[in-house]
Amino acid sequence: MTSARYDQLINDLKSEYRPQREWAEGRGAFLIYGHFLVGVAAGGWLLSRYFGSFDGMVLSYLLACLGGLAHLVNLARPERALNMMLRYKTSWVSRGFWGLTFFMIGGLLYFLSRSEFGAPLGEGSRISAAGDILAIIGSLTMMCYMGFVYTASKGIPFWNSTLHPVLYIAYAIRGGIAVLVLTLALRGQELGGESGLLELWIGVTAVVIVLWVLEIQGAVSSGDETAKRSINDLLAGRLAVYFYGGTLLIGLVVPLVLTTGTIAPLSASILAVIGLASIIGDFFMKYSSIKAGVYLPVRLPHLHR
Amino acid sequence: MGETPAPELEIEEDRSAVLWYSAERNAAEKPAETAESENSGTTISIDVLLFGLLSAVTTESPISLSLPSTATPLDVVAALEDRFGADSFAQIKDPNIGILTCCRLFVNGEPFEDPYAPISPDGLAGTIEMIILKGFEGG
Amino acid sequence: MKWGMVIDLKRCVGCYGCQLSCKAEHGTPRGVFFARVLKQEEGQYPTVSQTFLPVLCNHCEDPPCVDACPTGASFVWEDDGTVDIDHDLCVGCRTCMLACPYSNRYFNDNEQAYYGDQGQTPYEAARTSQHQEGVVMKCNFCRDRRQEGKEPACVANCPTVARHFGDLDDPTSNVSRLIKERAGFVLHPDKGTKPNVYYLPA
Amino acid sequence: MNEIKPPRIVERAPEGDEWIPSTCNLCYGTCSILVHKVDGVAVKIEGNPKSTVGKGRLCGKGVSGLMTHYDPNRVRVPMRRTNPEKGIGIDPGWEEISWDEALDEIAGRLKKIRAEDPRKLSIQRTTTVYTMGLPWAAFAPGFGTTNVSEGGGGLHCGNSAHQVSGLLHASWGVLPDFQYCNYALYFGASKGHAAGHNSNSNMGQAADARERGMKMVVIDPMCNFAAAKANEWVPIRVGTDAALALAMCNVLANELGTLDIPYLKAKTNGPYLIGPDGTYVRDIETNEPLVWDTKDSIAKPHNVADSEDMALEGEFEVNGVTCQPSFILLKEHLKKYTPEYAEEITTVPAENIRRLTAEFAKEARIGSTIVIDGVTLPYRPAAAIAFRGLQGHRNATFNFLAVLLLNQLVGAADVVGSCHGFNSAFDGIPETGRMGYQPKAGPDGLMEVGTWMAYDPPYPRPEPKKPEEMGLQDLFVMGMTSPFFNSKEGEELWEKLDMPYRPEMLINYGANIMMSIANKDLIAESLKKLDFIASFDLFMNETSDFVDIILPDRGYLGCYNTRPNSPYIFSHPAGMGDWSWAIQQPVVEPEGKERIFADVLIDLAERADFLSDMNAAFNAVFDLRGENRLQGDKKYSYEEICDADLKNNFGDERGLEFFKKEGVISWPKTPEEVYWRPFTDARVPIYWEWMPELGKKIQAISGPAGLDVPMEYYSALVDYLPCASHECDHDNFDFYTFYYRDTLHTNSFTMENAWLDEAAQLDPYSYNIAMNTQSGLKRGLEDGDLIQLETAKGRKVKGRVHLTQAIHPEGLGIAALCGHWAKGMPVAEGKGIFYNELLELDWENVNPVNLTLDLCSKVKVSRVEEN
Repeated sequence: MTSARYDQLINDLKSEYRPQREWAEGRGAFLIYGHFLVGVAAGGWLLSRYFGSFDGMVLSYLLACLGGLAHLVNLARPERALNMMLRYKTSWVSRGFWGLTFFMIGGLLYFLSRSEFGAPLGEGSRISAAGDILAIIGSLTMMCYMGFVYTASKGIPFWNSTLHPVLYIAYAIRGGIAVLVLTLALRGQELGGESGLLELWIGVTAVVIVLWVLEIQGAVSSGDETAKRSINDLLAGRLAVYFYGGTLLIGLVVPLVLTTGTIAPLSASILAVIGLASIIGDFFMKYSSIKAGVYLPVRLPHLHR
Repeated sequence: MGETPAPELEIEEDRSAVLWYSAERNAAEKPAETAESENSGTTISIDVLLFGLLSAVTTESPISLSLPSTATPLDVVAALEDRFGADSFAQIKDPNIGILTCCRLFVNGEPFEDPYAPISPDGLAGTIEMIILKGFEGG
Repeated sequence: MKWGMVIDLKRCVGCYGCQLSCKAEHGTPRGVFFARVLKQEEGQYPTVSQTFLPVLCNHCEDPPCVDACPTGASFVWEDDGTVDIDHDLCVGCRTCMLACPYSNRYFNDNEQAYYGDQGQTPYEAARTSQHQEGVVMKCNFCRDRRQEGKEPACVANCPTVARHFGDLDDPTSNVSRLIKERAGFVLHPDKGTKPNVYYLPA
Repeated sequence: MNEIKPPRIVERAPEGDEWIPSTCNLCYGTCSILVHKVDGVAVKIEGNPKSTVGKGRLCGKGVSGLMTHYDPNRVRVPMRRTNPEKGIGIDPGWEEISWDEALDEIAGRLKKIRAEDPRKLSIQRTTTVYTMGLPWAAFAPGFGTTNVSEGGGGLHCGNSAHQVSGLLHASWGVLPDFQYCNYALYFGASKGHAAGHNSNSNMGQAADARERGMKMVVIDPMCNFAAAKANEWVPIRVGTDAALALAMCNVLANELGTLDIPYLKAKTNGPYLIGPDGTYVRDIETNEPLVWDTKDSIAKPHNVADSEDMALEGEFEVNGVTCQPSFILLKEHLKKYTPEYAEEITTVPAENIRRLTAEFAKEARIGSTIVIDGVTLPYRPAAAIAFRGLQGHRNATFNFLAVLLLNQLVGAADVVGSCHGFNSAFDGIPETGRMGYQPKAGPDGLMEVGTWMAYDPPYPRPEPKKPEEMGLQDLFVMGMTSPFFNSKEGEELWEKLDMPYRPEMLINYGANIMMSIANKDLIAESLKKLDFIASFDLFMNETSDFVDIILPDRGYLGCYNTRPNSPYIFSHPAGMGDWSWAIQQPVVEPEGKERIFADVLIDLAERADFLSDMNAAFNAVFDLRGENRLQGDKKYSYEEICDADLKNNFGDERGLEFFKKEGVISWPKTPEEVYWRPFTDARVPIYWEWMPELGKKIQAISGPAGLDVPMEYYSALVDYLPCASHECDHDNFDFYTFYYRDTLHTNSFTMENAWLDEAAQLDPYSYNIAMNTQSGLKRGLEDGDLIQLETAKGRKVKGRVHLTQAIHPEGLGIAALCGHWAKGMPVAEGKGIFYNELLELDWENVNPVNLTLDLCSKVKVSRVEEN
């Protein structure tokens, strides 16, 4: 008679450290997919635009559409989604919504204006330029807003470190590179030396690793038991599988090894694998750190550890 | 009186003692009224109605008795036992209390508590109702 | 005008009167608690103490939940400083639940009947059914009761008179006086939300 | 969103919006309530501010009543069982029948039994709706049976607490006088912190006292409820409180010597002279107990000599025997209870015992007085109280007496700030003076109660005789609710004492007998022997498996009760303040075919031809006078009887209609009512002289029938006697279990209330077994593990362990009475632990004096592997 989720809530409320399930389970999982896809899309669009890979931009735009859809599924009342535009002055989620909106419109205008099938607007027209700018503003917003959403969640100490926004930006860039590498691979092109993409990827990955280590070290040393509990869940608890398997193995070890070219020459298929693995790694990085969120227990001040 | 109390518990002056003794003294002043009924010798007719478990003794209702005017509830029970059998009322009799308090007695609709007091000092005829109200404790 | 509450932990005996009179007042569905009672243990046997800690929305002065809300569904009433939700605006994104350091916001997506598939009781048909589903819910210091001139349900019902409700802006009010006299404190002061529910030491 | 079935369409006349005054009955605290009814549906229950019972506020249970009232699992129609085979979990095969069919069958059986012997009918009632069940007090005597009992309530709840409170404080229980008390010693009681009599009103008074600075010292195996709020928690080994209390009495009497001599002389039987055989030395003419008059140095009857001159010590020659005042015997007797001895038994360190006693003695301020509303009264702002937790052991009577003795030694009895009986004296209803009562001196000058819950007060005691009651209370004359209804020994004794009848039929009113007494198999056996069981119930519970006809009850929101808080010694706030008189009235229409049970009883009396007897019983129970008396065999509705009762007490203009609107009327108490002891010339027994003789008389009858009375329980001087659990020393049987009343639940039926169940699931203790953290870790247990408890007799229960520092290392604390297995209560099923499964119901586990059941057991703990 009692729904399983209700029983789970009761057990959570009884336990000292209550895992956040709002953005993790049920429709909440789509929030994670949404943040992942939108993050990769933002990085993908910017890097594809920078490296002039039209395919990358298309792929990024598709990913952004999927991300938007995922966000809608996460909403319990999606029919009111437009309300989310209202509080951009204070709400990072609202700013993210605007970011996605700009990007979708900008991207659309951009594609319409220069698509091969000869739309009347033609390249270089004001519409295309407007689209391009809007898309860039949108993807920059999407890239930057996401970390702040977590920092603003005062109920989850693990997310409140100031490094979170930078980390999310780094994710986005890494995702972007991976999208580029993936699109090149899909085109069957060899990676020319000049692109330096792989080196860039390794660099960004290094940044991500450093940020991660800093964040974990920061949380552990902060003495905040709740943040430590999240890390415990992440590294030794319920999310260890996703962290070690998804983030480290697939997201780091596999692509890094492949980039050295020792296993196999950097053929298109290897590039595809690197790109894909990196993206999957990013997904599990976000998935495990979001699910590792634990609510700050409500305690008497002198009992708060 | 036993060991002297510990120093700091010295009772300067026991103001409550007089209060503990007061009730006893007030009771001593009031003469115990033992009203003597003047018109002994006349008899009164009493109708007894038995209810509940007691009604098992007889189907006759009311049971009319004529007793001396000084008759007490115990006399009524004795008269009933003469009529219906020696221990037909054993369940409500008790050497300490006379009649068990769970056997409620009503004389002309008024509850009658004292098993040893005359039922109708003014010698009027009366109806007595008797019923056993059993224990309802708990909680 | 800024409504606030003072809860005397010396008086509270953990009878759950607040949690349940609130539920009876608003017909909150399963798993939604505008008010709750926590029990906190401290010390090692045999020097042990246990505190009954009733909690509810603190109606913070700088509410992170209102800032985080993308739609403006979470807002602060200008007239009395209480934090409320406009359920017609809420999209159910649940950001506010993660923003609240006191986790006093609950998502209404459980079954709307306490007896599950046996259906709603007449009481729930009258009260619980008034709530929208797929939205976040929270305590609003019993705005409807206050408009009828009554105290919030949990305050009016507390058998040990441990809960006091008043205007924190008025230094002469009962709540302001108690906070000064009995060194009232708040939970998680470090979170900087300026909560308006104070506790008096046990 | 899964599809929600619409509620059953019950035509409700749109009656708008009104608040109806009535009384809560989710426990027997009977707080006054206001029920908000909108368009025929009750939508809120709040306290009634006009009444002193609750003062407009309710505990968690009170405000949750609607979820019990509207629970879809409520029994809504009369039903008859079709499957003759009865057993735990065996489906009775219920079929709906009409009220007429049900009543005809029941009345037919009643008629047959009444013709043979009406005592073949026994009646079992729940204590939860105690005062609401008043019509049973007329039905049973009208029918003619004396076999009436509370389902487990009395047996577990307070047999000894009530008896000893009656003897020493003329009331049903004791409390600190919260308004003035400065130092309260709680032994195994929560008073003002969890559940029980007046729990809601007490919570407010206790909180006021705490804030005023009253120091609370709580002696309890667990630091929950009262101990959580205490200034000092004194953890103690389960069931050993008497040893601690007697050690404290010893320190008071023999080490500190801080005694209220005038009190002991005037208000106790301390001065009575005791001969070599341990009995009173009596005056030859008047047969009154003699005392030694120190002024005239001669023995005199107690009612002749002045208390001031009475000796409390010394040895005298009277009537040719050497004798001593009983107080000195007690004082010497206490010497063996040294704090060091008590530390051994209770694990409470000796220096704590001495410190606590010195604090208690100092705070008692012996000798001081105070003026309340212009009346000068003794002032003893220290109280030692106890209740269910303390007396739930085989040594129940002495456990309770030992604690109350502490008050007697310092004169802290029913005066300002002291240990109080609840409302032991009452001047009566203004204008009519009705219902008033006053404790007074009885035989030998010992105190009789002013009023009592039933009609056999604790003093004077009837003589033990060959029993004719199933519970054998006419043999065990200090017993109340009795185990012999359901225990094997009971049957054997009926046989050997050739009881003139055997129980054949049971009518039950709401009691869940299967869960409220002892292990379920034993109770099932006793129920299966009965030919026929009819039961008024809210839900089909564990007992329903054995019932033949179930009748739906309206419940407390659909019933009349003209005396919810009466008698005042049971469920009315104590201490200064107001008297309140509230009523209970139907608030909403029934959801099905439920009827007011009182009217059903009147129907049954009519169909079984004892209506005139029942009317006479109503007249007696309600003490109706003049034209309010019910006439002959006229059939009245219970509404009419309620009107008569109210007019009888309050006058013709204040009948039922007046109270239906007004709800409650209040008037102030007087200091003489609240602090009645100095004004009452009566003594209380601190030396129980009658006990050895009483024990022998009972043994004379029960011994030959195979039941020996252990004489150490019938001694004149109070002693610590261990429970069976203290003597069980098999290895790895190393935990004592005890149960307590949860603030969220009442007995065994509120676990079905969905709101209360939800709150209880969130509570760390309610549905768990509390175990000391270190004790648990030592056994490799973790918080939340599923464990099994097993007694030496092989009784087993399972439950989740909650490791906590807030409990004695040898204690296992369980909230009772959970652990349902009945399908008719789906919300309650499987929640919490069925504690009573651990209990035996036999002579070794019953207090031989008051028949209280020993509730602690020694168990072996093991983890249950879960895949």
